[in-house]
Amino acid sequence: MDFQLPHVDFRVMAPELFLFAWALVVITFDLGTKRRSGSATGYVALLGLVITGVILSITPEGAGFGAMFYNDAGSLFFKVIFLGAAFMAIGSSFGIMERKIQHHRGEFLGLILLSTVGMMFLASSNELLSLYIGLELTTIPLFVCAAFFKDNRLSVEAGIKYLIVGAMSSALLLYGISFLYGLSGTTDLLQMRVNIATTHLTFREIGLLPMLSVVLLVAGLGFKLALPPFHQWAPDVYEGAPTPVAAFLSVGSKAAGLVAFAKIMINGLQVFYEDIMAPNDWGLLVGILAGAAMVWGNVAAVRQTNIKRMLAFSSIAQAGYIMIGMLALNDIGLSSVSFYMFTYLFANMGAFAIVAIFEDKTGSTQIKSYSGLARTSPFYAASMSVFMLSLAGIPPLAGFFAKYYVFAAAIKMAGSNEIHQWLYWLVGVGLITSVFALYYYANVIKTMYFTPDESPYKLPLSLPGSAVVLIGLVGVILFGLMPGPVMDFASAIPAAFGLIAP
Amino acid sequence: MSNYAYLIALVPLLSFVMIVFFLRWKEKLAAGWSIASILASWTMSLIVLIETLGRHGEPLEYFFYLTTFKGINFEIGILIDGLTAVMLMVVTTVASCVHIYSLGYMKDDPRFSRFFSYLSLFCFSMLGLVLANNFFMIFIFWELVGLTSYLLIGFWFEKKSAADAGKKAFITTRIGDLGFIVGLMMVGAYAGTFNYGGVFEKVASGQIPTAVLTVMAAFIFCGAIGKSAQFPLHVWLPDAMEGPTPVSALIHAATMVAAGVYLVARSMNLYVGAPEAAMIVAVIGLVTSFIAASIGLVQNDIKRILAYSTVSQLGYMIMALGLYGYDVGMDPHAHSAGFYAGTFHLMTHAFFKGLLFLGAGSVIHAVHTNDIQDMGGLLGKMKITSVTFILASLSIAGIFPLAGFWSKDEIVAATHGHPIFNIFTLIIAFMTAFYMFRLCFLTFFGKPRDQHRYEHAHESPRSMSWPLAFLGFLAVSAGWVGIPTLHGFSSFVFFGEPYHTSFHWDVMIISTIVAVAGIVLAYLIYYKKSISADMLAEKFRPIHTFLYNKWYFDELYSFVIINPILALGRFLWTFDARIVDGLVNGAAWLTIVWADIKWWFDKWIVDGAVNGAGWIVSQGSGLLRLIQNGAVQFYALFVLGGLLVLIAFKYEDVYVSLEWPWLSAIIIVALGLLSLVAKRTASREAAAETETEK
Amino acid sequence: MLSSLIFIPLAGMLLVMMLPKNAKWAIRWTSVAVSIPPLVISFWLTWQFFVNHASSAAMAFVEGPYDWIPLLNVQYYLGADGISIPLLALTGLLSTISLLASFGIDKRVKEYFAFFLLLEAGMMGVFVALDFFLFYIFWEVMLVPMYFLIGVWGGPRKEYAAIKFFLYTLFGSIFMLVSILILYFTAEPHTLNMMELIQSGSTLPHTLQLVCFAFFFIAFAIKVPVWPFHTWLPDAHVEAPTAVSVILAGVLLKMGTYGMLRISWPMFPEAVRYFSFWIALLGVIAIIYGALVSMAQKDLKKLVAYSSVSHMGYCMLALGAVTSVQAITGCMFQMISHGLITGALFLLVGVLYDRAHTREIAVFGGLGSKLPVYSGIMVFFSMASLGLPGMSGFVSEFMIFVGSFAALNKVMVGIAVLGVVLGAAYMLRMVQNVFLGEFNLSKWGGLTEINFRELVTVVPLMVFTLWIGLYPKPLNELMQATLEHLVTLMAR
Amino acid sequence: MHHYLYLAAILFAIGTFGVITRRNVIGILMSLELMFNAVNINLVAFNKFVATEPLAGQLFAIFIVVVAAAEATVGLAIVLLVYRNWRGIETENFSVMKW
Repeated sequence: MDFQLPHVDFRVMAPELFLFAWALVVITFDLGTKRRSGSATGYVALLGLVITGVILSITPEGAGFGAMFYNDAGSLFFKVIFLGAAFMAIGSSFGIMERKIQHHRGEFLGLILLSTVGMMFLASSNELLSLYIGLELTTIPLFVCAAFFKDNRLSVEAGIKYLIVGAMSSALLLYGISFLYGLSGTTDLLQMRVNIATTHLTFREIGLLPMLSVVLLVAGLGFKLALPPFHQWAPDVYEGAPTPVAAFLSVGSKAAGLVAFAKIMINGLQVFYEDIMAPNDWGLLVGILAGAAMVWGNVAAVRQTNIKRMLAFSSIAQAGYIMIGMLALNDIGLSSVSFYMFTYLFANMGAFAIVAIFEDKTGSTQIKSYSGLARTSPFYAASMSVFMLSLAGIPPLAGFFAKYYVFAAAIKMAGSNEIHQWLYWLVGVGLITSVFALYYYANVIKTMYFTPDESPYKLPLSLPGSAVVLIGLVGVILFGLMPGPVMDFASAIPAAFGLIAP
Repeated sequence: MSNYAYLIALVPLLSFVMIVFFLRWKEKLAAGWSIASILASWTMSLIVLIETLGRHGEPLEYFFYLTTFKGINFEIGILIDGLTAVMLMVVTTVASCVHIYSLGYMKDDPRFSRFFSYLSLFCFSMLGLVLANNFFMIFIFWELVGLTSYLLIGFWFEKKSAADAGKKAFITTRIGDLGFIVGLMMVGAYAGTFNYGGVFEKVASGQIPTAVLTVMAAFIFCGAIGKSAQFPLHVWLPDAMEGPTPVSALIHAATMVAAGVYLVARSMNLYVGAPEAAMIVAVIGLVTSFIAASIGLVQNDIKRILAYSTVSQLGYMIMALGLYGYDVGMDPHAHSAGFYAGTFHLMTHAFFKGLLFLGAGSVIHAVHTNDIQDMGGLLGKMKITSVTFILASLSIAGIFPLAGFWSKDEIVAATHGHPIFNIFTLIIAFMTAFYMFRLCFLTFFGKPRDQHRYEHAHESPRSMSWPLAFLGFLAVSAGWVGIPTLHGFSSFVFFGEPYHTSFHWDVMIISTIVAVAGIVLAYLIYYKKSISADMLAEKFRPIHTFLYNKWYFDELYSFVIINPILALGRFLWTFDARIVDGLVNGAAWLTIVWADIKWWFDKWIVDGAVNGAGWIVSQGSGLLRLIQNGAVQFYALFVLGGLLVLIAFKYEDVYVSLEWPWLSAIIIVALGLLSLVAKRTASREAAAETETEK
Repeated sequence: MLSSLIFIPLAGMLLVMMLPKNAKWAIRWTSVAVSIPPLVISFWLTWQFFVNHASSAAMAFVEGPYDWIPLLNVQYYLGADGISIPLLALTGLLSTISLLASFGIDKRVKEYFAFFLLLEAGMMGVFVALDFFLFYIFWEVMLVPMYFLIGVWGGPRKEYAAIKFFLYTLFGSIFMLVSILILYFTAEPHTLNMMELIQSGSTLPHTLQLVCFAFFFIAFAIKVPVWPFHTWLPDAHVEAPTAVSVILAGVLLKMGTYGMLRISWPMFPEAVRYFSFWIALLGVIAIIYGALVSMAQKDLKKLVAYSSVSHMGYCMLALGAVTSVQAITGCMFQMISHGLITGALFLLVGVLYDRAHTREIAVFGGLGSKLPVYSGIMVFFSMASLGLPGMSGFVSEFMIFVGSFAALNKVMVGIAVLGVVLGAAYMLRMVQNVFLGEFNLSKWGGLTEINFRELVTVVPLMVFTLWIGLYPKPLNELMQATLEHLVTLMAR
Repeated sequence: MHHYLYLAAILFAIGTFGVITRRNVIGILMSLELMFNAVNINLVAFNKFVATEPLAGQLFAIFIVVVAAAEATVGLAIVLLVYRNWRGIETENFSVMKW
């Protein structure tokens, strides 16, 4: 057989390769200093992320390794999000590095960096095999990270749960992929789009297989995105895992899942998004999951007393909102999703950073221990309020624009064609549930502000934790007042997915 | 002067402002200023009157637009014709007397200057009402007199009854105003203007359908019902006697309550255009007059008797006006004395009723009680008061040649052609004479029934007695302008088309007989005591009680209207808090309940399954031992269940084309589900057993 | 010029935030000082508008449209016409007054005044925004400071009231958001420019008009609040601190009616005509219902709060009379006069509450003799509230009645007039129980008369109430051209 | 070809069943391996019968084996932690967190 490797262009892959190397450097650095590097390791890791960002900015677009690695506007945008998430996660993990894992700093940081590398590969992949590998490279280090507090039952429990559920979802996804491969005869997603489009009709006659593959893929990806009913791992893992890891999971991992979803479902199976009564349509399926996510997530979050679990359910709900945009396969759908993810990065990472700082100081993750925080730590309380309001979608914060953009995309889609009118209902569900959402977000604010007493805790301002909060704050406000540039940036993404002519 | 007639109203307003802002603490100056302004108004009114006479009653109108709302002009303007001129004179005259009288009456009151400021405000409002040239403006002043009336009735607001009375007066008259507003809305909607002339033109040219006009006129009359205390809104006026007596004299006898009569007279053209409405007016006037007079027969409070008398006399006037509207409306060439009689009686009544109230005030001032049963024999002690009071009583009873005689005769004459009205008018005249002299005899004649009070009684100071004397003069002479052959008053208010009248000898004689009969009966019962009042009361106990309790109107209203409304308010409040709000909170509550259900589900089903499995395993119980579970596996199971549902949902025709291997795969997965069910059962049993163990 | 109305308070907020926490005196006076330029500017603009622009219905003082978020066609576009100009002046006036009235706030002073200034910026923004998106943003921006102001400085049930207010309004706004999106995508070319949408709005298909109208109506109706969406109002009013109640009643409620006049009515003329009877009916229900419930209240503030429901009902009645310029003018008058009168009533209730620490009507009595000035002012505003001629409330109510009577079902309007009597009843009942009757010297002997600062807050409101009541012509002329144009738009 | 698919399906189902019902974490990991192998069979079969040209399917299968190995390694490491913390590797142990 004639087998030919595709052309390799390392320049296109430079950021990933660099970061991969840097991850090893960080581990070695920690080892080299006999684990006495202090917080220097952390700064080294941050530095690596910054450098990667710089390299990223000068990386050309184009194919790096055939279809397996293709750098375009979409992957670029998401890579920024991944780097940002890693940056903020590492920035807020200095506290635990100081106290809890002082002997494993290197591994911890290295694993996060490796996971980031995985995500970046994922974002560039246009082929099922490399996509799968990217996905696994993303998740496997996070299994470890989740269980990183070795003597903490909660953490270990989170790790094992994440592992089992994650592996199972991988299996489901793979099973779906295998059918997809069988149907189209290729693992190249762009090629697959062509193949499926040309032989479309015959698949209806085969019947079961496309349907099965669609359902399995949705289920597998639903795991990554924590869409009900595949969401149950999320609260447990968020609660048990170290807070920065939970933060990274909620943003980075979710963004990775989104990218995978977009790659497979939109790049590969765009033609399956059609008449909702067709057996191989995935639109309504995802729509129902999204609706369930918004309802379930928001309702369940109302009664949470643990802020991490609350944020977990909130992130389930947020995934639902994001999927609304995903379902709008038009010129703004994907860009709205990307923008949403971008704002979510700041708001959620900021919120988790505060949770991490608070946990470091007090050891508590209960919402009620935040009582009276506004008196003792006004900066953190104010920032937390801003994050909560942004998550709830109150203008003029970034979260509002994201929601607006997503809903706008869906309404545009719904208005464009009769068969997509059901999206109106989805938007309706999204809007109504966003009112419920305000209730529990406001509850945090209420706890911090409305009690007359002072909190017994005073959170110190410290680098880089406070800096992370500040970045989040600035991001949420700045991209609320000036969302234009980022939106412009994101508006190139649908073209990259072939949704509109570039 | 007529061109500056607005000054007549503005001078008192200035006085009000001055007193409120600058002269509050200088009582003497405040009172002086107030009196000076009303005297100035009086002088100007006099000049206006003379000028109007000089113009032979040519109406004079000028105005400016307050604002224009697309099609409707809202204007502030002055209209001076005979009616206005007369009313101006009446108001300023009585007001001047009352102002001066108050100097003495209110002497030691802690809010002396405030009282005068209110009086000035009232004069402004009342004069504005009279001067107005359109319905909008008259409504504004209409409400303002209501406000001042409220303030003055409740002047001694520490007294709960006074505060209550003020509130009652305001709200009751507002109910009438409600109709007035509806009437005004109709005027605005159908006539497109509020100007009297404009509206009447529209009416005259037939641009407004008669049915609409009838309703409109009836609604406008509602205003008069409220303000002039006509049935069924008459209940506030007797209560309003809680106010200081000068107030009662000025507002609740002479001027404000006459505003309703004035309004009907002013808008007479409407009623002429809508005779049915005019008939309503007449009937209500008669009914009111009768009811009030009958109640007046048995009351003991001197001011209340006068109040019912006022209501009765106002009913008289309104009836006369209504009859005029009806007669002329039915036959444009009919000769009816109604209009002339109503306005004439309005004038004379203002004088003698004002006098009666001031006299009553003087008496009360002297004996510190309102109850006529505690008085008696005051004639000797209070010369001027007694004489003027008796004069006024004679006047109201209609004894020749006093003022009341002339005007009342015209009213009786106006009922010509309406026998029922005629008879009832005479009955009322009889009752009037009777209760007035019952009052006089009990108060001024006979033996003092309360020696202590009697001894302390004394004639009032000159500031109080002089106005009495002056009004006494008017009570005697004011009617002379209306002596039929002089064509005085009729040509005065009509100018141009005077009502040609002559002496109705028959009417005069009959009414005089009736009046004298009433006086004689009162004399026999209360002076000679040849007929025992108690015996009479005993004999007609049910009627007496009925009348004494004022036909139970207050009780009826509070039972039928006030209490239900208050109850409705309370009910709606509860409704608001429980139901309307409850719905909203219910939605929120449901969310939380939903969250709770989910929690319950997780706790008892998921957790129960887990715990149950653990328990089963630890107990080593047989069959279920093989089937174990941990939470994480439950999650996986949940997923698979979801997956199956998705598949089923997606693919109904999958069932028919299902091949055996797929089937077996599904069966295997289904087995997993089955194990869940088994565990759930087990966990329940386990829970139950744990319960029993405990 | 209009931008400065928004940005001066915002800058002031930052300034206040930079002041040291304990410099209470400085914080208070700084915020008052900051609120004065917008006050002056808004009045100056009103004057300018009166002189130069009152004859035309076009937007004056237009700024923009400048692109803000080009991708979504969001623009920074401000302007004012006869509808917004008087409301701007009202906002400026009430903001300064409320800030002055907030001097009693003694805890967390800095945050309070910062939030207040943010609120002012939001309010100004709503009244000048001509871009839908901008409008929506300002609309929502106000919620946050309001939430804090009620929640932190409120009464005993503040948390409940605050979140209720927040959720309720947000619930309404999401409907507005959907409608905005639908309008955006149905307009060709896609635009969020209100002026263009008003021009093109009437061409929407019937069903879509009805749906969009209904959605907007829910959003605005909750703010007004129209019965039966009013239940947040008593809670919010009662729990909020005095100055916040003033702003709530004086300005926030007006946003609902303003939104209707600015957006729903001209944009969906067909739908408005279709629903006009029902809108007016809701108004009548609110008038009677609010008044009856007021009558049953035992708490002064609740009474005033429910009276707001009743008074805003008049606005809805007028808004139902779409074809009548008089009614719509009356609606504008009512908005302004209600802002003045109810604002003042809340201030006065606050004055009493500061001294007596209770608002229970039944425990007072005879205050008229102890506090003559205070009582006089309170009676003045009570009279204004019940629509006494010579004060602004009368003008507006009369206008509304006359206008809507010609345009609407006559029986319905006739029933609405009952509100006048009921209004008198509950107001007088309050006046009587609080100010008249026996004075309880042992209990209330320590009450002190209204002080100078409080007097300063109330007297301007008295002046305007009287001015509008006695000489409504200038205000009318200010709005006339705009409103006539509005009615022609609605007649399309 | 269908037979391969049927085999894979049953294998996958057995794996799923195992994941659901095994008490022992190691058992669960093994069941997961079964699932992965089912996928491998599928891929190879498709490679043989449908898309013969590039060897993508087979390559994929090899990669899956590798990744699964990595996953299992990490999994076993965590299982070790589980054992350390609970002195047992039964799944019912770790249900500390719920709701």
